[in-house]
Amino acid sequence: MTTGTIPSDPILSVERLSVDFQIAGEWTPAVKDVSFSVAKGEVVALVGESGSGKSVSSMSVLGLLAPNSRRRGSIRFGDTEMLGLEEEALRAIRGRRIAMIFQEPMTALNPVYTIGEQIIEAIQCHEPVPAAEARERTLELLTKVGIPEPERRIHSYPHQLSGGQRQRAMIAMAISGSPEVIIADEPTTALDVTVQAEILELLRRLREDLGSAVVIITHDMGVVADLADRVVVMRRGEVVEEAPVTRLFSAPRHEYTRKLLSAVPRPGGHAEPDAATADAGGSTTLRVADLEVEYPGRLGRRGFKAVHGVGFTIEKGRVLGLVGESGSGKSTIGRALVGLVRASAGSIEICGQDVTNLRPKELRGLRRKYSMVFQDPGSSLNPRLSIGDSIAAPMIVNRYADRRAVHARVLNLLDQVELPTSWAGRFPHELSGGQRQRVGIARALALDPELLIADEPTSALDVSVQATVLRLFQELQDRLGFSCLFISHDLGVVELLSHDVAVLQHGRLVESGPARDVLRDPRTEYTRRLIAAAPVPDPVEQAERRRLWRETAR
Amino acid sequence: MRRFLVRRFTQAIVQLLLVGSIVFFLARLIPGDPARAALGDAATEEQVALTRAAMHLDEPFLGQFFGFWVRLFQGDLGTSLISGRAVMQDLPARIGNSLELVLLALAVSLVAGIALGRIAATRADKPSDHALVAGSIFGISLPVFVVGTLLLLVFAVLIPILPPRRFASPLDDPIAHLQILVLPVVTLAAASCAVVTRMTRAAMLETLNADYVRTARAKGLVEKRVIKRHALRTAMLPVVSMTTVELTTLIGSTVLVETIFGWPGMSSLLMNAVGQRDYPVIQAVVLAAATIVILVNLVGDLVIRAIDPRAEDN
Amino acid sequence: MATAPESLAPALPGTPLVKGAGRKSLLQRMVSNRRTSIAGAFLLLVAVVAVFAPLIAPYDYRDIVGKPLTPGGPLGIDDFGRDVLSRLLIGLRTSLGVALSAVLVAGVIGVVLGLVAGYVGRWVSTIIMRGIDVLLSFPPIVLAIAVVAILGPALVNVVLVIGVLYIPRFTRIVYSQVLSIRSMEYVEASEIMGTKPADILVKTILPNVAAPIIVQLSLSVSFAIQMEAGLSFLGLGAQPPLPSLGTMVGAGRDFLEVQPTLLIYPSVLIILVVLALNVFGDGMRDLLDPRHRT
Amino acid sequence: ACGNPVTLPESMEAVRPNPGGPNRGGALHFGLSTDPANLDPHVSTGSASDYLRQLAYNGLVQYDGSGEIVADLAAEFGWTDEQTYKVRLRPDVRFHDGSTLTTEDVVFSFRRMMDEDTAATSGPLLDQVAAIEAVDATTVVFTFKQPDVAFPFALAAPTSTIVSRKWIESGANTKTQMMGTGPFRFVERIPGVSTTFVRFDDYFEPELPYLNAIVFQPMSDDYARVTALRTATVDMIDYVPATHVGVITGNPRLRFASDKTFGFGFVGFVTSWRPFDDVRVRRAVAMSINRPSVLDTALLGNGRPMDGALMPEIFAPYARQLDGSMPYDPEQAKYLLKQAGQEGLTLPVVTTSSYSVIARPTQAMLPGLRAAGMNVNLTQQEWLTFRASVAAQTFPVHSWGTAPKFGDPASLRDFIGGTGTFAKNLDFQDDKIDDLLDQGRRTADPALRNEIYLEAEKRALELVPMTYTVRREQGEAHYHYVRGYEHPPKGAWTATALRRTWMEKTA
Ligand SMILES: Nc1ncnc2c1ncn2[C@@H]1O[C@H](COP(=O)(O)OP(=O)(O)OP(=O)(O)O)[C@@H](O)[C@H]1O
Ligand SMILES: Nc1ncnc2c1ncn2[C@@H]1O[C@H](COP(=O)(O)OP(=O)(O)OP(=O)(O)O)[C@@H](O)[C@H]1O
Ligand SMILES: [Mg+2]
Ligand SMILES: [Mg+2]
Repeated sequence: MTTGTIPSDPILSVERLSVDFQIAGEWTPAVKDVSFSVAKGEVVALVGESGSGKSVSSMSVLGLLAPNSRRRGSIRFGDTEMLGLEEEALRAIRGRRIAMIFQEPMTALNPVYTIGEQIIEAIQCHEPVPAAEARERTLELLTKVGIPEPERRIHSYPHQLSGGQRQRAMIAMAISGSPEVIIADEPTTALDVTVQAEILELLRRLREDLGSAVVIITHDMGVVADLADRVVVMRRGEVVEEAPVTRLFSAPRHEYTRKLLSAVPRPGGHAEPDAATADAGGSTTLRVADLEVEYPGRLGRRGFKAVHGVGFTIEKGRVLGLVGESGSGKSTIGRALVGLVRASAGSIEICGQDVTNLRPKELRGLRRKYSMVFQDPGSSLNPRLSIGDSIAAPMIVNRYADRRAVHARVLNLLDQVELPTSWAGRFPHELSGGQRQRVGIARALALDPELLIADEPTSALDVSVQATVLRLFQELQDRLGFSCLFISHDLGVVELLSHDVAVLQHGRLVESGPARDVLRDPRTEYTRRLIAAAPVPDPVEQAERRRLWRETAR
Repeated sequence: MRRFLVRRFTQAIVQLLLVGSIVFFLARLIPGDPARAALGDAATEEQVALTRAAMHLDEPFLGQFFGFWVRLFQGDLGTSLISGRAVMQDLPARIGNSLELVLLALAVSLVAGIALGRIAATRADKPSDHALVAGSIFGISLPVFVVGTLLLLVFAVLIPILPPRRFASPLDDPIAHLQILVLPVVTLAAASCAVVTRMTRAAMLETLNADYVRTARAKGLVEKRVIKRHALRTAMLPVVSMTTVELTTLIGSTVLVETIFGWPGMSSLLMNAVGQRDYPVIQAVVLAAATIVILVNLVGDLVIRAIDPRAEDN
Repeated sequence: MATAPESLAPALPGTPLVKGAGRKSLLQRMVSNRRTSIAGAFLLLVAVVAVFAPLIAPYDYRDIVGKPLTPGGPLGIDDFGRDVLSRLLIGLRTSLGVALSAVLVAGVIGVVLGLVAGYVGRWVSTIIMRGIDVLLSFPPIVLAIAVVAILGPALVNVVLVIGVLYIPRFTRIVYSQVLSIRSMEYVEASEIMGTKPADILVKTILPNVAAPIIVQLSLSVSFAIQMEAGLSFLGLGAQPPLPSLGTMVGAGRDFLEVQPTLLIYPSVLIILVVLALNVFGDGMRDLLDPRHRT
Repeated sequence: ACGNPVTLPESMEAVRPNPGGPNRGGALHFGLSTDPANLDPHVSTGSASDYLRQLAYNGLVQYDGSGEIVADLAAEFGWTDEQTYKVRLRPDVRFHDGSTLTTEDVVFSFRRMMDEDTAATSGPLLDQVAAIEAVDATTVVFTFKQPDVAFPFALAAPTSTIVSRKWIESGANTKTQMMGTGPFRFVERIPGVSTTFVRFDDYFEPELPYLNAIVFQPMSDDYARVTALRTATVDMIDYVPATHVGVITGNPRLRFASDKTFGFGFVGFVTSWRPFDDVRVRRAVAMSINRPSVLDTALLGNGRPMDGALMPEIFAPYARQLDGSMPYDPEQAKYLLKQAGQEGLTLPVVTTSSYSVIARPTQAMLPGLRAAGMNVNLTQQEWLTFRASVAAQTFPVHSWGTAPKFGDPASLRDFIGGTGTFAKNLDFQDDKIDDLLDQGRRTADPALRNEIYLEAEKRALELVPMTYTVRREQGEAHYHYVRGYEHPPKGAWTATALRRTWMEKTA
């Protein structure tokens, strides 16, 4: 690799690419004068906030944009100019020489064909391989990408695979033609940390084995640190900075890059939440004992037990972080606490009162003691209510005060979550994701709850937005001193906010204790793996973690 | 799968029981007297009253009701009050004739509709798409009886290329049979073809935008194959489930078509029976029609399960 | 088949009827879509004509104004010597009135059933949805014929019959929409607050299923017009001398060769209105579908 | 053939020319307006069923082509005195099963008709018969309670057929099977599809029948029936709708066989229902019907207005004298209503949508009624519902159409006699009319009868229990190659003409 930002012998180079979309008859630019290139065996990461044009630039390469688009500039692949290439020639390159891995493996694979059929199709469309041989090759590919029992999985439909397996199948399909360039568009965003680590590992190995050039698109700086050689930072359709990965992390030049980097919560990268605010001798806000939750099965079929005998307590003013891989039952516990699902055994005590089997009427008085912040700010606000009305709703339902007082309180809450009070009349779709989540928090705080349950409140948000929301959340918690059950799979976030941590695996509590102890010095293998799997935005440290993770993965 | 079948069959049977009971009471609620129908215009009221009694229509309602079910379970659909013929003597052939029309019309509209829908979807917003969309909306807007009447006038009376000949059974004279089939089938198919076209177009526009179609293109597949294997195949799922609904509509429309073309299907049997308050026949025909609808829905569900692997698991 | 989609109207839940701020209003977007706005304008015109038909019509629709089956007057004279234009206007009014009221009946009952089935769930939904299945397993025209035969051929009964027959369309759409909206987080948020189920149903869920209901309403009206025409054609609809488009087509058939316009005018009117409703319904579907929003 | 139409062998369709006489062979396809549901020899379900019955069965007498009563199974027949009617049978008449017709069968047939349980159509016409006896192997004698001039008409009625006693007593299903002495054998009826007859080789008139087969196809939709004829799907249809008479008569290949004397429309009042118990109101309604206009619009002029007698002049010589007794006069009608205190009266009228010959005239009289300031609330019901409504008197006014049972003024009894089927629906009974009708039935002298019935009709026109509207032209249409068919004249309703039909088509 040379010291310059332009590799000596680029295999794919995008030069002054501009893409416009025709919307309601007008051409709106999405990508402006973007240039980057990638050399053989090199990994280039495209990073930037959502909507910055990462996907559009990468899909332009293979001409996969929607028909309402136009491209200008130049995309050179070896000696071939890709722009304006005719259909036949383009097809010969697609899949065979440049392959793509898409973000959402569930929707990117055709649900009505088995993954075997889809991979075989990819193989056969470039060379006339007999069916038996294509099948052999497919099995090899599946083995290569690490899908267990390839003989069986070759007959599986996408929906019968886990997210990680689907993504592997997608990758198997992409590498079936031993492409010279692999473009991976957010290949791990939808996956959980442990799976993400495996996929990244796989990509790295492929680069080594095939010598392909890789363009990876992501907004996760940890992923960048883990995998990339060179980084291209995009913002609002333009490239703002391009640098080798180490330089970028050590000495970011552009202000936006710096902002991007500082926004990432890093485990161990900050002081522990002020334990003093947590009143140690205070009362217990939440006590959960031997909680079991079973989802009923359909018509006679056996139900599914998602939570097995979990118990924990949250003292007044403290934050308990609940972590665990996807499907471990985190949300289920949260939902059981607020009564959205019924506990099948065990007890839940909020502020000293057992709420496990209360009827709605009896719950009434207790409602104001707890509230919830949801994961997806988009769907947790009624699109037909102004945000002011949304915030006011719990107060009105619980007859908190008269109209005027409610209105005043709404303005006050907006102010607290740092939204202009004049926005009370706006509707959710007129707000950005981060702003919507603030509204969600304001609504949850409306009745001054003693206990707040936050189910991955920031995981749907962009890194930079996530940071501001988390900061706000932390400030509010400090100031108002509510107790909180904070559910997340992002250990960085958990460490940032929580006093205590509980680790969940398959519906069972495997470890819990003060955050520092659990995260710095995990006692169980599972926790250790969980921690090692989360990439950190520092190439050097990440290399170390990768090593660690490889060890535990054995 | 077994469990699914068992559940669907029980559901179907319960549905039939309900339909049967409803028909039983509905038929008897229609004012007018089968005895009058049996005796004709000139009979005196006294004669009618006597015949009523002879038809056991004066017996208690509930007794008749249970008798109906008991006989039905013994496989006896009853005997026409008016003509004295066993219902089973006529029903199968008549249903056969109706089904022939309906199924042919369905086949025609599926084949043509899917082809047209595919063309429209792949040329979205081009003139040929606009023409097809306009055409299909036009097809949906045309009342069946207007289409039938005009077709009959034009092709049978004015330019007699396809005269509505005497009904010939397909076994005796297949060619003549096909000839008389054309007009009623076209009439029936016109509207549902338009529906299928629209459906296919809408579903395909959706699948054409799906990520997996982009994946297929990224693989380097020929566009034709992308469309056929990836966009069209998945677009068939909603089309199939709509087909079952469309079939119900078709069965309804045959009433009009059979009237217009004098097709010896079950509608004329039913219309006659309704006109004569011939309760056993009404009950049998409606039950048969409902059975068909229920079976079709069942088959539709099975087909969907067969072509949509996802359906298996929920 | 429990939930065959009647049409591809998957207008996503949570579709706001956009107001202000940066986006065009529904009306503005409607106007900017030429096809939809033409259809809408035509429907508006039709509605106005239908409402004021008795005032616009040159003659009383029952009066003998000339020699039967002659081309006198603006659109000719029918077999009973009455003015065809006047009858067309009144016929339009009848057909639209029947179709609209029928769809309204179906809409109200169907939506309520769908809401209840979707929200309450359990055996209530089983009963309601199986009942809907039973209703669907009768061939529609057959059921209509039987019911009109029982109740007698009056317009009110036609309204009732079509209304009942169209309930499933609404129930099914609303049911599946409610199922998907019920699991939305904002509904859960309301539940956690302690909002009463009825309030959630009416204030939170109902407005969010409005879009597919509106689309279905406009499409159903077009089907109801055809249904009314079919029933009238079979002599079960409007009672003479009151015309409906369907009875006019039925009557015109007998004079197809003597004076084809007797059949053509009402047929064309049916086609135009149904066409406009379909175009309009399609357009509304696109406009209300958030994925088509710009 | 389980439900599908019978297909006749090719050979049956072939027509053989027969020099010096009607052609032999061929199959006639006949489009029938109703599907005859009940094949019982003694129960008529309308003219359609009469066509069928007359092919398979014979009566003792029949109408000939000019409407005169002539022999059928009888060799000789007639009154021997005022209260005795004697019939001598033809020899060597065979049933389709090969057995020979006996006087036993005749006696059995009439007893069956007179048995209430049979609900025979001719039953009420035989109410004066005291006894029927077989006096020897060939002679049957009817004795009467009192003289009955109408009896020969009862004998000639299409439902007064002779059946085999043995066949019926063997438990045959008379509703679904036919077995008589007629020129055609019944093969099969498939409801709604077809009813097939083939030639009976042992028919007692050796010449007859000319055709090999007759296939009836029910086509209840008027338009479909006419179209079937025009496209030669069928050779012949019955009940040509008034709205299509033009199309048929304009076609040089078709012949329209019809009369304007028989079928008619009327408006009946429930005479006990206020305000229709007031004769002025009834009269006002009757005078507001613009009959010429009704004829022109509803029937396109195919018929005749009825502003006088119910009976047509063709068999009621007095009829002409009553013409013009019920003129269209809305002003007078208004005046009458005013007198009765019923200005702006709302008239609930029921009619049937099932038959255009009834529905259309009803529609056509509405403008006239409106001109007289009346408001009509019209309800159209399906046929049987309508019949039930009329019988139950659910509406005070009904608009109907029918025909006299036979071609003699004695058939007035049905309409205005106290026990008449139609009069019962009107709650109408008038001693004077009943008296006149009884006299008429007993009186043999034509001049005297003329007086009596004129008197009765006059009184009916005064009391207006019902008011007649128009006589319709009713008839059959067929291709010219169908020969020998005549529409029954003088109200001699019969379908025996089909027995003598042949085809000139050779193809
Ligand atoms: N088919 C299209 N029609 C119109 N605009 C589009 C289309 N596809 C993308 N855009 C616009 O182009 C811009 C860049 O989108 P792009 O998908 O490249 O963002 P991204 O950087 O990949 O974001 P994310 O991280 O959310 O995937 C966005 O403003 C988007 O709205
Ligand atoms: N309604 C339900 N019915 C049946 N099973 C369910 C239901 N909801 C969740 N589950 C199952 O319960 C288990 C725990 O789910 P839960 O949503 O609590 O996981 P999670 O830890 O929140 O995961 P994630 O991080 O992906 O949100 C999973 O296996 C899931 O499949
Ligand atoms: Mg993207
Ligand atoms: Mg979760």
